[in-house]
Amino acid sequence: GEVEVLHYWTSGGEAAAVNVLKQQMEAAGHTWTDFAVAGGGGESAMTVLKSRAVSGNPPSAAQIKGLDIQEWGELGFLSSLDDVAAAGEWDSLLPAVVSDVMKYDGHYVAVPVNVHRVNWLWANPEVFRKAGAEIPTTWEQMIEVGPKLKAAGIIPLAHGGQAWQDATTFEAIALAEGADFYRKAFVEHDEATLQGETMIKVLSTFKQLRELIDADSSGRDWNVATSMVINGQAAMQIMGDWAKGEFTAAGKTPGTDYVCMPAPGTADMFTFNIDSLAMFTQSEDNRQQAQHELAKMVMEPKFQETFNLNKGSIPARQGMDRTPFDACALASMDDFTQSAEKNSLVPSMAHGMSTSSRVQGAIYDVVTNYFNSSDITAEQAAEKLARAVNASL
Amino acid sequence: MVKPQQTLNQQLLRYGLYAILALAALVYLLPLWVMLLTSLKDVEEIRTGTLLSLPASINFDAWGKAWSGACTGSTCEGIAPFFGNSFQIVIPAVLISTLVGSLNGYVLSLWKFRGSEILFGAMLVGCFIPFQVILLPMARMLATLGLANTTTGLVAVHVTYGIAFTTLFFRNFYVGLPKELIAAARLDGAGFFFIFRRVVLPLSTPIIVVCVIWQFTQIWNDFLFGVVFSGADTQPVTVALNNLVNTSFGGKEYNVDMAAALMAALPTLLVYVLAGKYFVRGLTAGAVKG
Amino acid sequence: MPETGTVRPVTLRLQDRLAAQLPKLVLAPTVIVTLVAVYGYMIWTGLLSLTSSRILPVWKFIGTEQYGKLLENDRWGVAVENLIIFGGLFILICLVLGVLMAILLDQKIRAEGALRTIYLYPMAISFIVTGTAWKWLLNPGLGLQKTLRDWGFEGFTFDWLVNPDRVVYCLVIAAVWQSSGFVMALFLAGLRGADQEMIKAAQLDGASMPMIYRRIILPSLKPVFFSAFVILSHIAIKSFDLVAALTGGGPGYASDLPATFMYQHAFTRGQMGLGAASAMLMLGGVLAILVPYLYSELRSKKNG
Amino acid sequence: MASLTIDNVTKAYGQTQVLKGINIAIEKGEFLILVGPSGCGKSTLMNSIAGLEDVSGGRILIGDADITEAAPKDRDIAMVFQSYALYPNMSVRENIAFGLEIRKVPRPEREKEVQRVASLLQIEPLLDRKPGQLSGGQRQRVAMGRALARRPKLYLFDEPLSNLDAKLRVEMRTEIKKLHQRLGTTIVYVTHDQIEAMTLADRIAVMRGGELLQLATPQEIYDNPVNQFVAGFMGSPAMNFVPCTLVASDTGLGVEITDGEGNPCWLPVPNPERLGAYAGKKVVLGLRPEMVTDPVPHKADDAMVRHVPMKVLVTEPTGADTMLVSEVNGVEINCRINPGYSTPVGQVVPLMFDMSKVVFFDPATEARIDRA
Amino acid sequence: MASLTIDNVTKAYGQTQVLKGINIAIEKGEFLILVGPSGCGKSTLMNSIAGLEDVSGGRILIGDADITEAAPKDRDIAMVFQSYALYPNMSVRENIAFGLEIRKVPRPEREKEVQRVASLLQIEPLLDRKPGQLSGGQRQRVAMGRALARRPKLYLFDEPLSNLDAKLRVEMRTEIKKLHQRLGTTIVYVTHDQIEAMTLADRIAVMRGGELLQLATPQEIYDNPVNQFVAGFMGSPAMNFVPCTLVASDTGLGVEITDGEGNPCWLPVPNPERLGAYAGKKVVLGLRPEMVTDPVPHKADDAMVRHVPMKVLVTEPTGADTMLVSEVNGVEINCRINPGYSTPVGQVVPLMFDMSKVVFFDPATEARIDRA
Ligand SMILES: Nc1ncnc2c1ncn2[C@@H]1O[C@H](COP(=O)(O)OP(=O)(O)OP(=O)(O)O)[C@@H](O)[C@H]1O
Ligand SMILES: Nc1ncnc2c1ncn2[C@@H]1O[C@H](COP(=O)(O)OP(=O)(O)OP(=O)(O)O)[C@@H](O)[C@H]1O
Ligand SMILES: [Mg+2]
Ligand SMILES: [Mg+2]
Repeated sequence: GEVEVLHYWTSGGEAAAVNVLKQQMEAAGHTWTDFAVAGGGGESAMTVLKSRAVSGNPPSAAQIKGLDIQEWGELGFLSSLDDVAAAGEWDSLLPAVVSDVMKYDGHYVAVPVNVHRVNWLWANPEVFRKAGAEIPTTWEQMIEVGPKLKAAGIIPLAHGGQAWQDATTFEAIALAEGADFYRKAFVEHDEATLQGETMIKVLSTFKQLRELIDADSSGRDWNVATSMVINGQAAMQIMGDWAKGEFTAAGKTPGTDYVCMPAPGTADMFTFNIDSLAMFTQSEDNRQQAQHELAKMVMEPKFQETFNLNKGSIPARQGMDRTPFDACALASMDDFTQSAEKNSLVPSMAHGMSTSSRVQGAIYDVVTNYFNSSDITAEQAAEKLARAVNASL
Repeated sequence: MVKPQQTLNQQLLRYGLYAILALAALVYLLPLWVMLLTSLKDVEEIRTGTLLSLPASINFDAWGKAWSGACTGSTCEGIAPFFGNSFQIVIPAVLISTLVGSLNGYVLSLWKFRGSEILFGAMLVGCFIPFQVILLPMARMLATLGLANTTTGLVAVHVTYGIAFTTLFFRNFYVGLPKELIAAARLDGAGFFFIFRRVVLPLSTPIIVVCVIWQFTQIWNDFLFGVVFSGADTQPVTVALNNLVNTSFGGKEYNVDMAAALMAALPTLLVYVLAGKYFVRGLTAGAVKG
Repeated sequence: MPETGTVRPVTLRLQDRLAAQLPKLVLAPTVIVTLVAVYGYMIWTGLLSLTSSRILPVWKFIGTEQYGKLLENDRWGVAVENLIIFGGLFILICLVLGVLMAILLDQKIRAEGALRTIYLYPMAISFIVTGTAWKWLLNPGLGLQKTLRDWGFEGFTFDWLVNPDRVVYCLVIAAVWQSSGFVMALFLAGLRGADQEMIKAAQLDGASMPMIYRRIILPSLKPVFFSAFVILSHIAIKSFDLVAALTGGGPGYASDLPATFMYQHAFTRGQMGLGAASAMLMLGGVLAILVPYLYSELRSKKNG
Repeated sequence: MASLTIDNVTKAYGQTQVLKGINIAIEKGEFLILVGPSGCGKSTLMNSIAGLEDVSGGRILIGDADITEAAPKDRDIAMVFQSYALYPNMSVRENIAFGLEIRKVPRPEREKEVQRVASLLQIEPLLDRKPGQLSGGQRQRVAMGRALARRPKLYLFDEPLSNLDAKLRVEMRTEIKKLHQRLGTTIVYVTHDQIEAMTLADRIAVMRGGELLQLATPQEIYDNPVNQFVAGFMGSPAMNFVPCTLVASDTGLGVEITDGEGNPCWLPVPNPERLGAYAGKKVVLGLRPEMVTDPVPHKADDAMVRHVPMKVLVTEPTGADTMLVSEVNGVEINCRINPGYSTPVGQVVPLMFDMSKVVFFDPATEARIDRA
Repeated sequence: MASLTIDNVTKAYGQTQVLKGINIAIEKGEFLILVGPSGCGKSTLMNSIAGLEDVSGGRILIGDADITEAAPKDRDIAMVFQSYALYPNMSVRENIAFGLEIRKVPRPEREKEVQRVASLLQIEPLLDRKPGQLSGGQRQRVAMGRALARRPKLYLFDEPLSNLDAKLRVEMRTEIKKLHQRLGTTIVYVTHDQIEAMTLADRIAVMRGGELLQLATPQEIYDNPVNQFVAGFMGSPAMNFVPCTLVASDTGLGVEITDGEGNPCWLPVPNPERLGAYAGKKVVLGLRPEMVTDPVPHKADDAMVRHVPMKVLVTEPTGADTMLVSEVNGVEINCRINPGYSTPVGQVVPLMFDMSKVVFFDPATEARIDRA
């Protein structure tokens, strides 16, 4: 049968990985119809998906993440993969945090493709050497090291002034206050936590980071910020593991040319961001068959490996061969398992894992506005945050 | 504009005029220049160099890649395969919307009837409807009509939302035509369509040009409708371009982006150049006295 | 010519009656399509705005709650304010520039074709990409400011793109750059239709060329102004690509416009009800301004 | 050809009443000339007949068929527009052939017809020009050509010769007359040219301010106008209007004027029996310029002729005649003098008043008072 | 006011030579009337004077200043366009005031001037209308108004009265004459109206096919045309041209014609001494209609007058006169007859030939052969 896959994996590496899947499917006698729509974390792809759904013609599979899977499930569009999951023993292959996201109402409706770690700090050690400074491991250190780097003519923190990048940084600071605090604020949306003292502290730390960022950051793409680190213009960047692709593309090796470390204060914690394919109910039998075949193949080690090697992330499937992966990825894998044990594995708010896109958007608005305007205090921002989250629940 | 003058003053004025026009042209060209330069550099040079610096060596790799190598999904065939789709959409859509618009404009200016003015006003509201709000109902409508994910469906959508504009252009051009022309033709025995074809259309050259420029550009460059209403195999070139440019992971290849954008714009530019010839003067000269 | 003989009272045959209705018939398809695809969908959106729809339309009506939320939303306020500034400046500047360039190009310019294409070309290139070019140009650390400083103008500062209070003017700059060429073309077509005899009469009346344009030709191009105004309003209202590509709405959400607000809420953030409400408010606001203008414009045509 | 009935037609533009109930019945094959001051509604009436303007009230019939609501193209009418209304994008040839083409006349015939019309209008060398490249008179001839190429039931000509030179105008006038005689088509024709009106018309309709004042043969209108307006309107130079008093003398009813030497002078009245009621009252005497001329001996004995010494105020030679301006009862009057008659300005010369065709009007209502 | 010199001006549209070297010197304050057949280049000449068309060759001077290259606005000329060229988006008032506004005339003065001109042209009630809402004649008057509101060095009028009714035309003509007398502005004026030409002009320029044929006073042109074209062009109805042979008889040189009864008839010639060379040759006799009339007794003894029996072919009453068509030497001739004279069609009646002002042309070259 035919599978039509709506996704936004369009970069060269991603495309190559998707191609593996495509070839496998075709080898299995199915046809693969590729529907790729790039843009802004899948904004356009989601628009397409919605119109396709409304017109009663959804694709077989679509790249949907996090809580949105629940929303689609609630609307009754997704089909159960329990058969495939049972056959493939997904429950044992996937950590509970991951499989929870893939299930709606207890049934598997989506397959995970990878796990990104968001709370990474990327640094250029050469620059630190020159400035005579140490790579910070807490936010306090980070703020202290700023003037030193600046004095050496280096931008301490490379940042792109876009809402999601602001939020990525913000959630890293929040995470440093502990996984519980993080969960209470961003998963449970506890009002008291959202406007409490700790949140105010997080917000002020966040605001202090502005001093470390150059004036021109507004609107800058994340990869431009990364290249500032690569070419020594800037010292550090807080960004998910996809930033590694930029370093690799520039021919840099981890450990020597750049270092990947957990974001300050989050050493044994892990904010995850899982990409997944949700499966839409198909009317034709052979299409459904193909769909199940697809779900099965996504979980196969071969795809998981290729895809994640290309993307810089780690496989969602546990117990894979570690040899092809680089140091950063290996560190990520270790932290993933450890943090899961320590209960410090948390879903990324900035990447739509912890909450619905409504709440996420509300948080974005407050955070980015606070970060960019000079006339809001941390207290006001905390209050706004609580109000906005409440309003959008 | 009526006669070229020879005096010194006039000469100076003319040089001034050319200077202003040239300056304006430079300002308009600046972004193009940046794009062109970028498309000729390699990724490394873009990362390290400055914006306006000339490329170390001219290098058309990016153009080649954009044309036939860049990935826009699981396939890496550049934007070339998508041009066909775009043409399939844009040509009929432009023709139909221009034709319908000119007929509508003709009715609304030269064959007014009671309430036609109100109809026109009501039609114009269509110009202000945000396209985002019609995506879902339109998707449903197309599915009902069996046009979902087809080029025909896209043509229909573009025509639907282009008509308000084309009607506006033509109507506002035709209100300037002398009414006597229509009167004379009606007495000569010509019917509605005959007058349109033989008397009115030949006087419409400049506005047809404007209308075609507008519609061609709008439809060719449309992304929203193109992405939402097309199928996997009917995507227009803007969707491909978007997939190239808006890739959020992995190294960004600005040179390829720029080259692709420039290539995608070529058909539109060609239309501008070709259509420009028909900005003719004095179509109604000698028609009436008064 | 033979006498037509039998005298028949001219009762209208079916065919004649059809012919008499022809103008209406020609208009009919457009009217139907407009009714469905504009008004029908508008009503649909209106209804949607009264529901609690999230990622997809769900017909659970909750009254005007979404409107209440919208009016409380700071970001919406910023977006509306931006639209007013952006729309006003953009339309005004485009009209002025378009008219000026059209007039200058109409002076029997040698390179008219080339210049015309240069002024028009920005329309041809998708803003998805030109947005990037403009982003670089306007970025103080990369573009004009840096270049000029490198050239020795140390004091030169042009940092509107990163200044929340100024960023909306950057939108204006890029939008004007993109659209003024088309306005120019629209006016050029109008100028080419101007009655030459009338211009001669004005020359004899002693009017200088600027005067003739101001008092004689441009007033006779009122319908063209009308077209241009509608087009520009349309572009201003739907300036979505522009914001997305140039500023992404930032810094913060300082350069948000209703179109981006609506799209984001309806399609990205799963708040379709709120998005629909914002669309309705936006449409209402636009019509409140435009309807009186349309009315006066169309009325004045009647006795023209 | 067909008869045309205009039945109580009214037309208003907003508040402006332009036609106020026009009634004209035109016979089959009749040549009707419409005259009237500028702005009186002639073109509007023509447009209404052609169906280019909706009438506000009344009916229009061609033959017996009510065409008030018919589309212009179904009325089978050809019209020359006052404003020409040429198709600017078509050559002269195409302009002329357009109406034929619509009627599906085969190309060779069309071409022949175009040639015929073009040679008649003397525009053969211009056939391939566009209207914008023609002179005013040439454009007007093309406008004529467009109508003449067709054979409609009814021709409407709205000042079709106004921009032609006198010579051409005479030739064209003759051609139109010939056309009318040959085809017998009904024609309605607007002109301001007195000679055209007098020589072409079967009947003349005089309009003023949207009303029809008089509809009669040219001679009737000239000799027997219904009121002072019609009298003054037809004839060039216009009729002189002299205020005077009707006095009864021993020889019968007459009017008294003051001559160029200040002496009173009595002039006879042609139809005293009709004026009885006005004896002793103030009236307006209508006197055409040709009724006051240089004395000719052979009329000296006519009972209706008087020689009166008159003062020469101005003389204006116009070629065939000389116009002489003199004064009677305080108003200037135009007299038509043979150029050979010596009339030095400022002198008093004897002029001959031929009273046989004078007319009289009521000074207040301006109505004719001596009409049969 | 200023003199105007047109010095060997030529103008071509592509291959078409429209003006072929025109030379006219117009005195300060002169009233020049330009006449000529349709398409002869009158409007083109006007446009060239105004600077609206580039001339292909030659010079134009106002006073002593060469203005060939000057911009129209610097020439200080007001013009009435044949095609009106009103500003469609301005009201009548604004149309008229525009030229004044540009000259920075203060508003109250402007308003006064508009009122003055409007009342002169009888368009006061129309001041707030747009040109599109006017009748043809009303538009033409607005076009006039636009020129008359100004006080330029030179007025150019291109058939300014062609669409007005006779009465209004006479009034307007008088107003123009008064204006000219009062202001003394130089005026160039195109008209096809013979009366207008004869009564307004200081001098008349007759053009044909882009060439100037004769430039002289009206009387001179009428009485003493340089060639057959000019003779035939001026005068309405046109001069009759009768081919005949100059014969010498005992009483002197004369021409022989065949009368209505078929008998030969000898008519005298006014200036035999100038025609000596043509004795016995074929010539064309130019005979204006008013030279052939009903016999009047007081001229019976004139040496230059002959009574000839003529056959009446057609009669056309035109009001003041009746035109009678008869035949001489195989050509139809128009005669101007007193309406009272009985001329039944088909009969032979005696008509009076007044030969004192006849003119002669060479049949081949059409040139005058008896000019002083
Ligand atoms: N653009 C043009 N191209 C070619 N020939 C032209 C053009 N304009 C005018 N002509 C010709 O030039 C000649 C003179 O035109 P002009 O308008 O001066 O005539 P006119 O004497 O004013 O005639 P009328 O009395 O009919 O107005 C005409 O024969 C006309 O056909
Ligand atoms: N659109 C209009 N709105 C108002 N009044 C109008 C309109 N069109 C014409 N009129 C008026 O109607 C009257 C009749 O116009 P029409 O054109 O019939 O006059 P006309 O007799 O043809 O005059 P002319 O001899 O000047 O051509 C005029 O007084 C004119 O001002
Ligand atoms: Mg008229
Ligand atoms: Mg002319």
